[in-house]
Amino acid sequence: METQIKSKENFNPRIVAFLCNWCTYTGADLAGVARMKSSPSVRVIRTMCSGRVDPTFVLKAFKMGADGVMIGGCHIGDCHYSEGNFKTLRRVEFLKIMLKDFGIDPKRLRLEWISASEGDKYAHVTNEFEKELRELGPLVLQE
Amino acid sequence: MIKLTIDGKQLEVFEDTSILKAAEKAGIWIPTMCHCDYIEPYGVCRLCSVEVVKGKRSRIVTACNYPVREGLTVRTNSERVKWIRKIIMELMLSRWPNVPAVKEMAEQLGISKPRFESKEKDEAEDACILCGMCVNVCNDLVGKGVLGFSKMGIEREVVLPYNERSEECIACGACAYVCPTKHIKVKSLEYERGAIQDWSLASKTAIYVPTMQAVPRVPTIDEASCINKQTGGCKACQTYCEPGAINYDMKDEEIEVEVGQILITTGYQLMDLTKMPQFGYGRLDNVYSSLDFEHMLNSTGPTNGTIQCKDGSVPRAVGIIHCIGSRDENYHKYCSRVCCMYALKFAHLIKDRTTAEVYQFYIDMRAFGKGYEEFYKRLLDEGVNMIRGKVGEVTECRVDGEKPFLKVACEDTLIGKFREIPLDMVILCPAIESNADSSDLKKIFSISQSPDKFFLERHPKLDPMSTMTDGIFIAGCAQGPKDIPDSVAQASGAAAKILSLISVGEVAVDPIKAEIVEERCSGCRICNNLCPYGAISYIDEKKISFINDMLCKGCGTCVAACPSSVITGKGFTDAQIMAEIEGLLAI
Amino acid sequence: MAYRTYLMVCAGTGCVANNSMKIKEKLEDELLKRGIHNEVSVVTTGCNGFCAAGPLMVVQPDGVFYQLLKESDIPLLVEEHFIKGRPVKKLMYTPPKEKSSIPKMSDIPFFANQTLIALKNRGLIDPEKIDEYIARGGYEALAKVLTTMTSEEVIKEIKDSGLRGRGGGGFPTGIKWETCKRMEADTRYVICNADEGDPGAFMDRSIIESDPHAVLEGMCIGAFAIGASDGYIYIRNEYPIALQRLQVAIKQAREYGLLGKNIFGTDFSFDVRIVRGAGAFVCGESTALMASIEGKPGEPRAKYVHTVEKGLHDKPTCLNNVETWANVAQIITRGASWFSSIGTGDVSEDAWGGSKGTKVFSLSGKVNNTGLIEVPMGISLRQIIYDIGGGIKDGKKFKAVQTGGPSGGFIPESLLDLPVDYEELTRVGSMMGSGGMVVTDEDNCMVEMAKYFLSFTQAESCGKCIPCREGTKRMLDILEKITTGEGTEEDLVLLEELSYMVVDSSLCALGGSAPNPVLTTLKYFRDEYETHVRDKKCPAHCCKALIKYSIDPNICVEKGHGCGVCSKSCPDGAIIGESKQVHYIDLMKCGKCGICYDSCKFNAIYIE
Amino acid sequence: MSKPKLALYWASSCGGCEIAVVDLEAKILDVAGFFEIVLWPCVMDFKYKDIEALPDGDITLCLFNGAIRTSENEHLAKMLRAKSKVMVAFGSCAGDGAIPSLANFYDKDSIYEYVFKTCPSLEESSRGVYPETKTTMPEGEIEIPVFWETVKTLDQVIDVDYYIPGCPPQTFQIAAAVEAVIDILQNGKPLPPKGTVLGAGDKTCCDDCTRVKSEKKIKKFYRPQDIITDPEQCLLEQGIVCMGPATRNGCEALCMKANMGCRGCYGPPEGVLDQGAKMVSALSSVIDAQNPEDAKKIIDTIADPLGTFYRFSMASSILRRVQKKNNK
Repeated sequence: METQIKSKENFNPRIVAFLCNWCTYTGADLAGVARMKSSPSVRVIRTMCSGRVDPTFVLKAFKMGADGVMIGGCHIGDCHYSEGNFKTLRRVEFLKIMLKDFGIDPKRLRLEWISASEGDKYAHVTNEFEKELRELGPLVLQE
Repeated sequence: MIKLTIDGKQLEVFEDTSILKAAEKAGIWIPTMCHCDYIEPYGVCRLCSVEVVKGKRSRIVTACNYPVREGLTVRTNSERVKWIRKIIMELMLSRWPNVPAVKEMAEQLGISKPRFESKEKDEAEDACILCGMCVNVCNDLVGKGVLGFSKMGIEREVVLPYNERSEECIACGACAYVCPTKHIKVKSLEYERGAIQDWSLASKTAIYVPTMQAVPRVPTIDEASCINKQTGGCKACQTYCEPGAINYDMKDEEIEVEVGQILITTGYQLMDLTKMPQFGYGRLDNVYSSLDFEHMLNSTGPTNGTIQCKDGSVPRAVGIIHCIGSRDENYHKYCSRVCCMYALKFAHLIKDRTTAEVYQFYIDMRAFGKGYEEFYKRLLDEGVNMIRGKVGEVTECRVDGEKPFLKVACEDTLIGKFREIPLDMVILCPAIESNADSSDLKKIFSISQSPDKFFLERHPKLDPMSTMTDGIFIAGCAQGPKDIPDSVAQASGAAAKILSLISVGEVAVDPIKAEIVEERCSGCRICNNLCPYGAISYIDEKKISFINDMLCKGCGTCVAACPSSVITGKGFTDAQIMAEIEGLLAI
Repeated sequence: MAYRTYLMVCAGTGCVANNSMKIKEKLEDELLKRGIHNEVSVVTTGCNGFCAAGPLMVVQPDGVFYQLLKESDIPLLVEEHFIKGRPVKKLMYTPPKEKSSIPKMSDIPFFANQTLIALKNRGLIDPEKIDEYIARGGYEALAKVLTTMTSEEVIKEIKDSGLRGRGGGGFPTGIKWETCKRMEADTRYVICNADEGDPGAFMDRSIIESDPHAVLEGMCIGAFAIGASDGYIYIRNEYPIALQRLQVAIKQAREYGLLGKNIFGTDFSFDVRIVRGAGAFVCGESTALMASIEGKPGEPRAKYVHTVEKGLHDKPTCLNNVETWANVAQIITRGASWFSSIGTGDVSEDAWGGSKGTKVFSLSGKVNNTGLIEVPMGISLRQIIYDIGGGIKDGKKFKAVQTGGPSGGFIPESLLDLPVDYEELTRVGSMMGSGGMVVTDEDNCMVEMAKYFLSFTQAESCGKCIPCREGTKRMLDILEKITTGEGTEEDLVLLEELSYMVVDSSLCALGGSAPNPVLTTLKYFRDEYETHVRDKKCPAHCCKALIKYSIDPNICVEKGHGCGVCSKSCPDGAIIGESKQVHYIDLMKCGKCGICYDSCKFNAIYIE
Repeated sequence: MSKPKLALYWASSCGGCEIAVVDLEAKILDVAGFFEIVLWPCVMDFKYKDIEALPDGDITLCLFNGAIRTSENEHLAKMLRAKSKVMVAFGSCAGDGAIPSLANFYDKDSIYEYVFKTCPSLEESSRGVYPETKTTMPEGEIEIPVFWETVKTLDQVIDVDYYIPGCPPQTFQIAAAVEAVIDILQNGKPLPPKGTVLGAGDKTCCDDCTRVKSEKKIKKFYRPQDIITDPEQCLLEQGIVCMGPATRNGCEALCMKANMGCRGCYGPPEGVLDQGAKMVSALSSVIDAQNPEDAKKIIDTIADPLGTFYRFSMASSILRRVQKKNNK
């Protein structure tokens, strides 16, 4: 990792995406099945529910060199576990405040509701996120 | 049972039977003008007056409501009785000389001309004779009490409250039904406003056999139109059903069945055609939906299978318009898949049963199934006019002296011209839609919907009948528009999937569960109200929280929330996910 | 505080209408002015009964009766009687044809010939004070019943007394109670019928106005006897004073624990509610009355099941008239044998065997002493009309008396010695009814009278059944024809036939009795009908279409000198004639109002 | 046989840990009797060169308190590691960075700027004078330690064997730990596995806290001075930010007994990687909001969330420090 060259010119953002098993993960799958072009920068970690995503994971991802973190869950009201995504919603909100205090642009953390049928949305969101991160540039953490 | 004598005839009847009923049993006719079997005797026409003899004394009573007693002697045809009836009929006849029911009764009693001249004479044929049957039916049988009498004495009349249209009236029509003079008429305000077509394809009584093909083929009560279900009254059918088969207490009941797997085959609904007013459905006569037309074609349908216009005439030309709401950016982008073929079938049957010209207005013909293309070819040979182009609107044209016809305006893309085609009948092919309540169903089963609102399969190619939720399967139009063979195939496939699980007898449960390391839980209770399944409970004695792993579905929300990391999520432990993060970002 | 003298001022509806409340105020003012207001007390009482003499006042304990009082009489009266002790003779009652006045009430024939049971307290107590009722022995009977008797004993007492329904039907009260009691039911009701609908009848109103607690006590006893806990009083809203006195009485009885829960500390609870009727005549019919209480249209129902079996809300219901209830407490207190000693016949075997006790009548029409009277059963009509009523007004000739309200029959002079009891009255084609008694004299046309009463019953018919609705209207049409001179002999036949048919086949008693006036007049005064039909004349000069007014030119000129008073008074301008000349009546313009007839001081105008 | 050697060192810390040791009272005599104290600068005068002179591994036990702030801290840490058999990160500063590591919210420049230039209490004569690592004085060149950009924990610079957390470690816990060590050394018992946390529990403060806990739904947070709290009920439920749920036990819930929310001084419990992040996760689970706006409203009632949640663990947290302003 240390050898990774992070420069604006030759910058391919690294996105860690925590996707819920029932909606966004399947939506991503659909995007693939439907041959939609989505960002190759995304590195997916499947969780059963977006509610499983511990802020620790997000910090860890940034620490490990991610330029952006995306959390994808079912739409509010459609959670497979009925209300897991409400907790995600609050956690992300809280975490964004913390990230700002940590001096990390909260835009680097993105929460998206993408249902299993929204392959197009998945493609669109990831592409957009990648573009946004490109503009933000690489995240270089101080030791 | 008691014994009595009527006009010398000995008979036995139950105590408290009315003289009228007893006489009926004995085959003796007693005239009545205010009596009907549905309601309690009202006893106001007094025509049924009979003489009851007790020893030397006799008295006049009304047969309709006089309960018989042991040893009663009744004379129904004595001079005194005849004299009373005669004067009553004279009184009635003098007031309502032209009402058929009165005239007939007078004739039966041998009275031709009354000796009285009534100052209140009403010469209408449908005059109200104040028998009160309507009022009593409404009050006692229907239980609504909408009708009533107003004024006293000779000015008495039947009225609605304040002589205005009553909001209480349920328009059951019982009053009009019992009215002996047809004084009461039921009219549909909807029809007057022109909001509904008067040729109803679904007229039925409150008791009906669902369909001729119903199994079991027995009558059922339509709760929406049954008076008893609305007001608790009526029960007329119970009075007449000799085997006593009618039971109002039977209710639709909710039965809970425990099952391991569910196949959702809730089908579809047709698009509401009134959303597209340019086609005139519900507004113009002789514009039908495909389902209406199918009903007309049915040999047990309203026209016994003949194809006819509203006025009963055979149509000269029929147009079938495809893709109403399907393949339409404004409504549904998808193809409803079945319309092309049933439209061809309609064309074939119209050709077969009538001499009408048939026009098909289509965008693309999609004869994709086995044998379908051949059928299409055959139709072309039968001389069906195929017009490729979208229809703009359907309008009604009236030419003096001729019956009105419909005009379809469309662009014929094959010849590149705008055309207007006169037709007698138009059949619209509405889009197949996901049911209006499918989002509720979706939530109940924790499954997903595609953007087109049909239920989403687990995988469009590899697993088209499973859903993301284990044990929940889908088939048929609930999953997407399809024709019967496709539906059957998919349903069979789903059934096979279900059976394969049943035959195993055991289901492997996902091991993904959360677990509390009991020794390390401090009982902070942060996790306690997080679980939507109530899997987490607090053990007071130990002052720790506990997860019931049978209830746990493994979402991991509590795992993330546990501030001391004593809840672990099997399969998705912190360590595993951390390792994933590290691994993913290693390069 | 005791007073030396009490002035019992009648506050019955009749006297109130004649300003008796003003008299009372004036009396109080005057007594105050004279400074004897602490010695003489003014009391307002219920109807005294002698309505013809109102406004009236009785001085107690002297028993002096003053009548036709005017405000201007009061200063003199106070000065003379209450200060100087000299009763004022000119304000006392003087019988017609006699010169000396009668000072004491008890000596006046109108009162002397009456026997008071139901009206025992009239004029003696303030009806709005329960204490005065109790002081006169009130609620003793209830106490006796609740503490010493069983319901069976009460019913037996009433049965033995021979009390029969005073509302008209004359059904033995004891049997009614017994039947009601015998019915199996969780709830029973007692109802007091105070829907007095007969025109000219005011017995029930007077009883309530003068002694409301007597009715309440009777109902309480009845309720105990049949096992009811709810009672209703159905009273017409046109009786505001009676209604108000009842409300006061009920309130006071509740306060004294004589209504409500655990009366006299026993298990028996009973309360009464007032239901106000809109005054439909037919609501006096039991089933119509109950329908009205239930909130339904007040129409009778076709019944062969009695209301004692299925009445109000389909529960056994005991309905009695005000007067019947007012008798109950007296019977309990004084015993059945006392009660049955008054009246006719023998009821020990057959409850229908006689008429016992007294009956209250409202005596009206062409008699001198109109008013409310209570007489023992069996008294003759002649005694009532001549002894109590003081004979026919203006010395005219008696023609007929109609008993029993608008649907009662007319009884001719030949039957004047008929004893008044249920069976006798029915036998001659009339009825006891609720106690209306209208006396007619030679100036009354019997056809006109029959038409008058029939027009009332016809208008009050609810219209439910055909005979009553259509039949009475056709009868009225025929009577109309007869009185306008267009009647034929066939009409008489048809009228009679129709009358019998309506009686025979009507749904309720209203229709069943409505033709009575017609039938009795046809029976006793057929000649009058025939004169109308054949000669197109009205012997009593009543039927306007059959009479004409003429002026005798000789009298007009000779005696009146063509005074012209008639011409000035004629509303139609039908009398023409120069002053001091003979006057003539233009028959084309004459409206036959009779004003000229009354205005001519010389009796020059006569009726043909 | 010579006595086992004991070293106590005080790096970047307040000195409270030293006082806690002194608080052992009479037991200190046992320590002194059992060990030969070779280094305890707070108490006696020792010279670094004497330690340097010791052979490697000569010191049996080293209790190192304080975070690593300067080059001197790091130097001493490395030296003592080499000389000691057993190295214990003593107190929260050494273990998690604790209060000194709150400096990681800022960088060296801004700290210098404040401390030597803008601080209002500076004497005007010295305002703007920054320390130099090397200064030439008349007596010669003197060297002062370098001030690092980031405060580190002890185990971020050297290998640490055991940890005794606490700010300071509770005296009774120290006593127990020392007794245990003495016991091991005297009786030749095996040492606990490396990395073990001594003198503390393996649960959280909630376990020690006697307040009644129930299901939580927080609508608003308060600072302790804002409300009068119910002494029987869980403070968190009353809206007081209490780090108890995410803090290792061992102090016997001292703060909660004093009606204060737990500060978090014993650091994250076993298995928790980042005390602050875990607290964020836990609290956001129980705040009563169904949409981002409401959630933000409630979160905004927490004063300085970062400082609150990382008060004692900034240096040991995943991100270790706040990024400079210009760093995205």
